[in-house]
Amino acid sequence: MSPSPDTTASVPGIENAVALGLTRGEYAMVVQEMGGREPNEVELAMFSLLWSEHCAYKHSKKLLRTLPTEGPAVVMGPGENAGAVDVGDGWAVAFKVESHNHPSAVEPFQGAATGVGGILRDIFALGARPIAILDSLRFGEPDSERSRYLLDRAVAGIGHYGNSIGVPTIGGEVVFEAPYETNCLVNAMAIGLARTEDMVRSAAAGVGNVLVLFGASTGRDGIGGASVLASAELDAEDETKRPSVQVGDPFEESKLVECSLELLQSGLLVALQDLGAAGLTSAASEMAAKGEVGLDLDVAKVPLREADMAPFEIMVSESQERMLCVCEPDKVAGVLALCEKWEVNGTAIGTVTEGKRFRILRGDEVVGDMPVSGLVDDAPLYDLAPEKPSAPLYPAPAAVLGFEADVREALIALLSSPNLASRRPLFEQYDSIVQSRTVRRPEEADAAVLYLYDMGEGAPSIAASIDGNGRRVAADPYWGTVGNALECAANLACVGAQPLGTTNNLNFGNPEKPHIAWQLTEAVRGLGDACRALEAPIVGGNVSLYNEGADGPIYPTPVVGMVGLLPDATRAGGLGFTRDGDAIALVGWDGGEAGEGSLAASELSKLRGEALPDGLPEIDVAQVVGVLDAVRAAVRAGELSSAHDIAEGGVLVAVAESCLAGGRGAALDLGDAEDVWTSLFGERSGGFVVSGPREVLERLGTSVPVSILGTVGGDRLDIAISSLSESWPLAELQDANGALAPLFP
Amino acid sequence: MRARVLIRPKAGILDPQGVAVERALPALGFGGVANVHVGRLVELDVEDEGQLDAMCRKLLANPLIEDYEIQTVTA
Amino acid sequence: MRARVLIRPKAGILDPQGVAVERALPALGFGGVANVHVGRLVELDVEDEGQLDAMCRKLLANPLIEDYEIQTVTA
Amino acid sequence: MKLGVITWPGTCDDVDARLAVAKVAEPVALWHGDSDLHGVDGIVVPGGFSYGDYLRAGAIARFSPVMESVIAFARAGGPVLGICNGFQILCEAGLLPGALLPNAKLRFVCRQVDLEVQTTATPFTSTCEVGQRLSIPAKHTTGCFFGDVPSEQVVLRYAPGHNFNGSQDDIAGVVNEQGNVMGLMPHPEHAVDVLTGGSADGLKLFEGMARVPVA
Ligand SMILES: Nc1ncnc2c1ncn2[C@@H]1O[C@H](COP(=O)(O)OP(=O)(O)O)[C@@H](O)[C@H]1O
Ligand SMILES: [Mg+2]
Repeated sequence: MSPSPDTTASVPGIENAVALGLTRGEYAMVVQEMGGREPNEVELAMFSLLWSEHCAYKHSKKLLRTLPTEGPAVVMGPGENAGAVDVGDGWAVAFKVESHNHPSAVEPFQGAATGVGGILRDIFALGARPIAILDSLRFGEPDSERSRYLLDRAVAGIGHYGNSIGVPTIGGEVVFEAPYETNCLVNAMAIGLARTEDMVRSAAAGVGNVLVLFGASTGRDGIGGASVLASAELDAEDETKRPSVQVGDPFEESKLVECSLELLQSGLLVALQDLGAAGLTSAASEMAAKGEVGLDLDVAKVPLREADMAPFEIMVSESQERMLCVCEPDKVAGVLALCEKWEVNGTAIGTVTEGKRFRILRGDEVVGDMPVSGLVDDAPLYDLAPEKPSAPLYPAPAAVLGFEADVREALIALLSSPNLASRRPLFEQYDSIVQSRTVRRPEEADAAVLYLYDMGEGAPSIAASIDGNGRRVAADPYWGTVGNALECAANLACVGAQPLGTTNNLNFGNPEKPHIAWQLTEAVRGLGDACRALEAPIVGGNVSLYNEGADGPIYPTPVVGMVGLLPDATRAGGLGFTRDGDAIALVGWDGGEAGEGSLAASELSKLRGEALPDGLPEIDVAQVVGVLDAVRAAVRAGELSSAHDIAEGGVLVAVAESCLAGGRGAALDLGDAEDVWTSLFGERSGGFVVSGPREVLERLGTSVPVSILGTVGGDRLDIAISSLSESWPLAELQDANGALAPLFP
Repeated sequence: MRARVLIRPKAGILDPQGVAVERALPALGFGGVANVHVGRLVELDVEDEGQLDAMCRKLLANPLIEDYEIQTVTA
Repeated sequence: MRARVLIRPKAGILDPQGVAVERALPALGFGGVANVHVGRLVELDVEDEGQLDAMCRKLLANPLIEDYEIQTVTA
Repeated sequence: MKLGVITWPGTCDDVDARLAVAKVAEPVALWHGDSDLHGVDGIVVPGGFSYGDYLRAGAIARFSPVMESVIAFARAGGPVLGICNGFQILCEAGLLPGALLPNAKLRFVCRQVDLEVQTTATPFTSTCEVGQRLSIPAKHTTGCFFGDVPSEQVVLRYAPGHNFNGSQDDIAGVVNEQGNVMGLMPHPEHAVDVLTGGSADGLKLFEGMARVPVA
């Protein structure tokens, strides 16, 4: 065997490196990593991918280091395939959110489907069984045909993958705003359950151990950036050799889940890792870097879907549904036998070596030889140059509701607006109940609830929510992001859950632009502060940058996902009114020290076509945390009939949603208001609409602000405020709220 | 005029259905089968044959992942 | 030998996919379209052409709801 | 009383079916590649996406080794319950009349539906009353029932307004002529516990199945 790559072979050179996304400075650093030798095609392809923003977090890593990542419940923090938190009795819950924005913009069905497939692999790579999916979607306004198409196909793709693989999609969010028109966001979060002692890390270990690739065969899927090399090699006509859209195969992945978990339970593996972005390149080098070992990997052994693939194509292919594991040599036969049982292809493709070098072989020939640490740890990190923009970045939304409209029209307009209308036509396309853990389905409560029956008698439940209002972050990156985290925790409080940990996906524009850098910096500061206050450490997440279209950047969209624990599923809260005669109360706001809603960047102001304000009112985070504690305690005690946090649309929309979810009317008297519109439709963190026996609500008022608004009952929503009174039949509200149905004919 | 559109996964694109069928056939005693691909078939009456290609690109096929072939059928 | 199997919904059987396409086309500006049916296309290399009919009856088509047509493709 | 639940690659409601069975009998996991039925007294063919639903839902699974034993077991009068994908498999295998076509709107729908019991002359519905309504979730893309079925063999129909998939004559579940093999699209195993199922009505079918005297 030749000891090192043929150094006389032609090298792609710096211009190709630039075309692959490296800067000239970075190329010089790569040459240095290579000991002064210019990288060949395989090496350059691998460096350019591992040193990309996506893999190396060049513009975000320094910021991410400021986030709180530790806490008593944390089992695995950022850095592993997913984070994990302790849920008691030796069990852990793993979870993570990830984006698939660009692939979804190109081919929404496959893009969204493979996004789900990818995040699920992160979960079972830890040895956790995937038990839930949530999705967070952003599109342009649905009056655009393109947006409707993207929505329809992305939802179908998520459903296709999640439904087929038997993991319930239990919640999510979808938001329509013009700045996402040319750059949609498709984020997916997955949750898994494992016995803590069965969980596995991804560090390769044990010189002489064997690297086994299992799952789908490798094709030219998603070769993406590296296609520059492909096209340099291929004649222009050779269409068939072009990189192609990644196609997901949930059936293959369902076999992979079972096969992976059985391999781990049988004690056959030393390490396990999924193949995601940058395929084998990233999976193998990360395993090597974490284990501080080297690897020899033979591309000739990789099962191919197309026979004539070049070594670099094999190394960077993003074919889906593949896993990589390390096992001891005498366990290889056992590993392959289990693969066969699950009708999954397994192949030994390499070995763990001593030298901390990653060598790529093709049979006897060495086609690449790189230092592992150079690939994985030495990518440059950049400082941001944040600068608050002096002029508004985003145009005002188109007005759809005139200022002359009255309260009656405004409530109907809000309930039927794309951002507030019922998501039922969407989430009914997802299986939300498979695996028999779902205690709260979509629209039954603010957070989904899963009963962990696996843990035996007296098992606890977990709750999950995902939230990321981008418009408010655009108005104020710090307080907007704080609001997103608080909303997530508020959703958990409504079902009686205490956050255990947080995951997040930072969707932003180009960080090299000072005002985007400012949005990102402020958002991360807000996320950190909020999660510290909530004692909900960040155990994982993802960053998606450069989300810009021809007409500018997206709204800065930090999507926050939280998982919390509730001891007794039978007391999980719900958002619908359940008993006629119950009192209805507003909890958390008092119009005074504890603040009240504001119309700044609210849904109402959006419908009215108002420009975004420069900044949002400050939030007393400690006060909000106190309110969450009180609401959670009341739900856990089984004292409340319903609990719903006040989010987009304010108090009146929250009450209307509780009416619709419970099929019961309400009569409210809000007394004299300084400003009727602000009182009814203002938004701010830390407000709740709850119902229950009057004494209970009054007792709650001894610890947090509570004002009784009215009574549950009848089949109308009646309100009196200042000199105004209005009344809506529930059927009219229901009709208005059904406005999304035509989007899914 | 009756037209037929054959829609198949583009070469190089993963075709999980084809793989599943290829695996199933030998188990049923049908040997010697290879290169199985599963696609879609659309048949329709059209007045203006010239529109077929545009129909395929716009609706019937997904050009990113599928190839199509238009045939006219003599009744 | 390369073979092609065209599988279509039996006459009289509900074909919601065909209906959906027939509805969608005029909305995209394609008029004069009728009688749209959507079926499946299976293409495969077979050594023994004589097995094709049995394959169709056993696996590729469901005779209760689908008709099939076998074509051999000259390469 | 032992009730077997079959698993294929791609099956996903098998765990749920075993949990449901455990409430009335001893659940036994059966593997598609193993023709041994391990002495079970009844068989549940569960839902999911066996072989990814590729080609046609149920088309590939019905040829697996276990199915030969299931067919023999059914012919001998043993109780067999096919749920969703299991229903599709039993139709493909010729154990039940009819076929399942794509939903009228071609979309996957997951929804709690009301079913009306048509007959109690089957083991499965022996615990019900004629006309009784059962609240059970349904979730599928290919659940529009089509076929020639004598009305005595129709066991469950969707209640008015609940037939979202376009099934002929609102048929949600059928039995074979002998009455020992039943298939239905909705998922009774997801309605055996009020906490997670929204209702426990589905349990009735499993209770009925477990009460059958061993053939
Ligand atoms: N994209 C989605 N996928 C799944 N469920 C969704 C999606 N969007 C919304 N839902 C569900 O619909 C319900 C209402 O959503 P939303 O109005 O966004 O809730 P909230 O205001 O509490 O964040 C929730 O149960 C949510 O989980
Ligand atoms: Mg909420």
